[in-house]
Amino acid sequence: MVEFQDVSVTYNSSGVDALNKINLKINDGDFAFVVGPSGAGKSTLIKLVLKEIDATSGTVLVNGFNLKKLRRGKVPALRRTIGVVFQDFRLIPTMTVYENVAFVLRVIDAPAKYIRSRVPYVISLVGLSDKAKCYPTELSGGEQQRVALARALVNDPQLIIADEPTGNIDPALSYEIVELLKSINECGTTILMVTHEHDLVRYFGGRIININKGNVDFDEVVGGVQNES
Amino acid sequence: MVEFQDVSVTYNSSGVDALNKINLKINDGDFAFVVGPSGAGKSTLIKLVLKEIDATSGTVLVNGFNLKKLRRGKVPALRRTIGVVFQDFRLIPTMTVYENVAFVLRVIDAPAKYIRSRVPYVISLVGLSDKAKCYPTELSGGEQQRVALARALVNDPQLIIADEPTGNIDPALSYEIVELLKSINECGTTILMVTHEHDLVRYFGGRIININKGNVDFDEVVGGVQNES
Amino acid sequence: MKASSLRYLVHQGVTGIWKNRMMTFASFCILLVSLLMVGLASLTAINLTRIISGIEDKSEVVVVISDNATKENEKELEKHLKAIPNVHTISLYTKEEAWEGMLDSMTEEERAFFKYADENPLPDTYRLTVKDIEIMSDTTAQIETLDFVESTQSPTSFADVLISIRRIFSIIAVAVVSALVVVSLVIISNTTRASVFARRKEINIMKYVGATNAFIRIPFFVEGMIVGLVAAIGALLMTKFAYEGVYNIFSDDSVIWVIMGMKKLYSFKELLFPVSISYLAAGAVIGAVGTSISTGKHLKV
Amino acid sequence: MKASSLRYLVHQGVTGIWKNRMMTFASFCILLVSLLMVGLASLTAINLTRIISGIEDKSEVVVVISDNATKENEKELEKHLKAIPNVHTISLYTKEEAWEGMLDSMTEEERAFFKYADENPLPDTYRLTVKDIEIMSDTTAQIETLDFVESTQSPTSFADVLISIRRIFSIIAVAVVSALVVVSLVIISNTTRASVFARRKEINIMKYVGATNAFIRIPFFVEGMIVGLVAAIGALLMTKFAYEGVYNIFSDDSVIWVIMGMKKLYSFKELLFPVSISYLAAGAVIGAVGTSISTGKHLKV
Ligand SMILES: Nc1ncnc2c1ncn2[C@@H]1O[C@H](COP(=O)(O)OP(=O)(O)OP(=O)(O)O)[C@@H](O)[C@H]1O
Ligand SMILES: Nc1ncnc2c1ncn2[C@@H]1O[C@H](COP(=O)(O)OP(=O)(O)OP(=O)(O)O)[C@@H](O)[C@H]1O
Ligand SMILES: [Mg+2]
Ligand SMILES: [Mg+2]
Repeated sequence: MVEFQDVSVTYNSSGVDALNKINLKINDGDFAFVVGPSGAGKSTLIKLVLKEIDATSGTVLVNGFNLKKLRRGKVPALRRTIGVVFQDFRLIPTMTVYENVAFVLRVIDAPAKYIRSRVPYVISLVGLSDKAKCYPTELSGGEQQRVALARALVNDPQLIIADEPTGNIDPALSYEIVELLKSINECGTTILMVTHEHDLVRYFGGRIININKGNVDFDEVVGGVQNES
Repeated sequence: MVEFQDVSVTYNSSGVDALNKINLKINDGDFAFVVGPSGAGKSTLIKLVLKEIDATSGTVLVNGFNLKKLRRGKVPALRRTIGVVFQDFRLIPTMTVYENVAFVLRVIDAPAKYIRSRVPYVISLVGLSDKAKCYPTELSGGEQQRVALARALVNDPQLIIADEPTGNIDPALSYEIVELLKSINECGTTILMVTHEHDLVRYFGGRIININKGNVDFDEVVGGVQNES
Repeated sequence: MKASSLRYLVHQGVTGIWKNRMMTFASFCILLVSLLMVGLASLTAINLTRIISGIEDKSEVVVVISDNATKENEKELEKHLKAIPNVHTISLYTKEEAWEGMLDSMTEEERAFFKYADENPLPDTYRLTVKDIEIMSDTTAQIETLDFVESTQSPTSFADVLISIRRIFSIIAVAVVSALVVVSLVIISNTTRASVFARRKEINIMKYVGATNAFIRIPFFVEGMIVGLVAAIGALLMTKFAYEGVYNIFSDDSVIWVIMGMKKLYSFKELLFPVSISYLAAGAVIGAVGTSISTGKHLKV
Repeated sequence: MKASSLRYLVHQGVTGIWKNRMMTFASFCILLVSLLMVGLASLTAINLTRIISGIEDKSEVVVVISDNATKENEKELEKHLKAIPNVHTISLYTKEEAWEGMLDSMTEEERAFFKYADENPLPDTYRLTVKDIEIMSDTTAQIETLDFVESTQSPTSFADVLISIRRIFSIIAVAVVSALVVVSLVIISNTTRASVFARRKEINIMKYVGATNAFIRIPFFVEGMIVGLVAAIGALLMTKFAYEGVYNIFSDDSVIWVIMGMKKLYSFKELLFPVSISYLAAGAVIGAVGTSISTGKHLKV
């Protein structure tokens, strides 16, 4: 569960008000699309959830943690409940695809045996089995994005946040990726996906949150084309 | 003018055949969309044009340079005729937006006076006048992408190559960006744009090159929705 | 933490050495040079102390005994001299011995004269060595108050020289060693900070997927420790080489040693154990702590 | 290249110092330490050479003149001695002077005897200093073949000692200085390589927009040169401080100098000009070349 109560964010360095008194509640098991123009504050919203930045004012609750009161030492515990696909991928260039995915499990001290079976499975889910031994620089943009997605999925988190997970992927694959996220959502994982691709949103429907200039403009459940047919 | 004659590329490290005997000719003044699934070889095509990599076999001609025979010392001369938007932006993190754009002109030894007038103009074209003093890390994904575009435009190159220039930008802005590229094209600049957004391609029409598994599948001029209305 | 995880982290540290070979090599060089220089400076200081204490042992106070002293008076005097705390050794040098010694030290021409001397004009003397050369003048003053002491001759000027030399050497040695220690720390912390800086993205990403600080630090720690140990071994070998080179030079030119009246240098074998232990400990600690401390800054994400 | 572009590149270099302050500081430290150590070692070597040549000047060969030589014979002999290439200075020491000197150097008791000597048994002598102490034994052999030379006395054992000392000092000095030079180069090239490595993306991007290699190198070059110059100034100040400290210690204890028969050390003022020039040149060259050479690797894009 993610809840924003009157949350504002102002970046000191540029003086930009990225979010203005946002109120938003995403329940466990929701699937929400976050849309909005460039610079609206979508990535800022995600940074808040990860406690990468702190809210200038207001309260952020994530998976039972009150982020304002969360001590430094507890941040890893919070982050282990969340899987993230970053807009700029953030893969570790010195690790292979396999290692990039596996080390998330090593971080949570998973048994070696589990790692050996889980990682190849997740990599196959995103269709990269034959690239498992490549380094990120040897992959195309779309392939890197899928590695980032595999990394977000691998430790079966309560909440998956994806910032433009289909930004570098061709349409056919984009649909497959959202289908994948949908099926994960059906097993109870909350999913928050930032996207610019209105086609995708129109097709799948569901909860759509539109952010504009730091405000929530629109927040409703919309039927998708997919379900009509 | 860009011409590929029987060009193949095989990456040694992964053994992937990224391009197979491609033949392609893009004339001066063309506007071409390059589409195709993830990992098809689109970015590889661009790397060839920039002489970032060399073709395993075949001939690549760019703006009158035969890239196979081009000596190291002449590579800067080639690159100065090309403006590029990279899929991963490649902004210099230690420079402000203004400096990131301006240094392209400094590289070609442009007069200081010209730099002072040209750079703000180009930054205003991509709508970032109020962010000129920000550093790349202080920008949203879409804003970074627009800085990359401004950098590609600034020295008025013969050829602009854009790899997913709208990947992180909301639809409304995407249309504006392509309009901008179109108007630049009308002044005689050749433009090669890689994109996954079929909506854009459908709307604007023009020459569409579809690459699939290292081969050119489709290469035709298609009428756009824009022109019909 | 599971054994398998620990094994993984240690393995990461080991492979990190090769992955970051450039940085690692820089750290290695700096550690090696620092250890080597501080080590050689310390060894020099240790040997200088030994040489100086050797010279100290040889600087004697001559106590001239009155002509009218009997054997009993001399015995009495010896007891009193022994009671003085700063007196180390004491030996009687009779007028006959003194005469022989004097003849020995003369040139042929000079000796020719003394052949005709009918009486030995030299007095009996006690020759003392002192424990602390720096308070020698107090000691001689005390001795001169005793009965049957005609006069004392102490190598005051020579003692002054020795004291000055020791003072200069200790100032220089302390200055050199402490400068090197400070400099090494600055350089090492800078290099490791640079190494961590080059990997800050990696650290950053790890933090984002919920890695604890320990998880991130252990590989750096292992890496730093290994580099430190290897540098220590390298420094040890080079120290051995340099030390034995110098040692052999000094051993060959025995003339110097005789004239300077110095004890022999310590052989490297005598020093091997403490030197090895110090090098390895210093290398491992500086490497490990230096590397892992500098990760701290980037862990605050 | 336009003046404005050059100004821009120089400015980039200057601001680069602050932007990369961490790396810059590391380079600065290493350069400073290297210059300081090589500089101090060289100054020590220079002074040792002066001291040794001072001792050399004082080591005399005594040429004993036959009893039956007349004043004319002595003059003749002096001419022959002066003709020997290795002879530096020559002075006559008559038997009367020798007698005075001998009495002066004696203790009270010894002197008592000589009072009664009716004839001066000492011979006239020439005292020579030589140019090169190492071939002194050849020179004395040559002198002994001359007429009216009774015998020669040369301080052979003392000369041997001096020669040994000089040999040891020069070996140690050369070893220390060359080790430091090599080590500094390794460390500096590593640090600058690390600095360039941290900026490899930047360099890479510049290449993609058509920058020439010179364009990329100039800022690094300027940065390195400035850092080198600043390090040289720092090293110069520290050298002055350290040198004058040691200089004062030695000046105070004049006893040592008298006994060791050494010339005074060079004052820092005498050395200021060559030392400053060497420091600044070395700092600027090492800084600039070191930094710009290591950019080479990343320019191949
Ligand atoms: N670290 C930062 N420092 C200063 N300003 C920032 C920083 N990050 C973002 N901003 C500013 O805050 C605003 C919101 O940025 P944010 O990244 O949340 O946008 P976004 O909705 O993700 O946009 P996009 O779709 O382009 O990624 C932008 O105007 C941006 O310039
Ligand atoms: N440096 C490299 N070393 C090895 N293999 C590479 C390298 N770069 C790309 N490849 C491989 O070559 C193939 C083509 O890559 P390319 O980047 O050209 O794809 P793309 O069409 O740009 O895809 P996308 O739309 O996902 O960016 C991919 O399979 C990729 O894994
Ligand atoms: Mg964003
Ligand atoms: Mg691509």
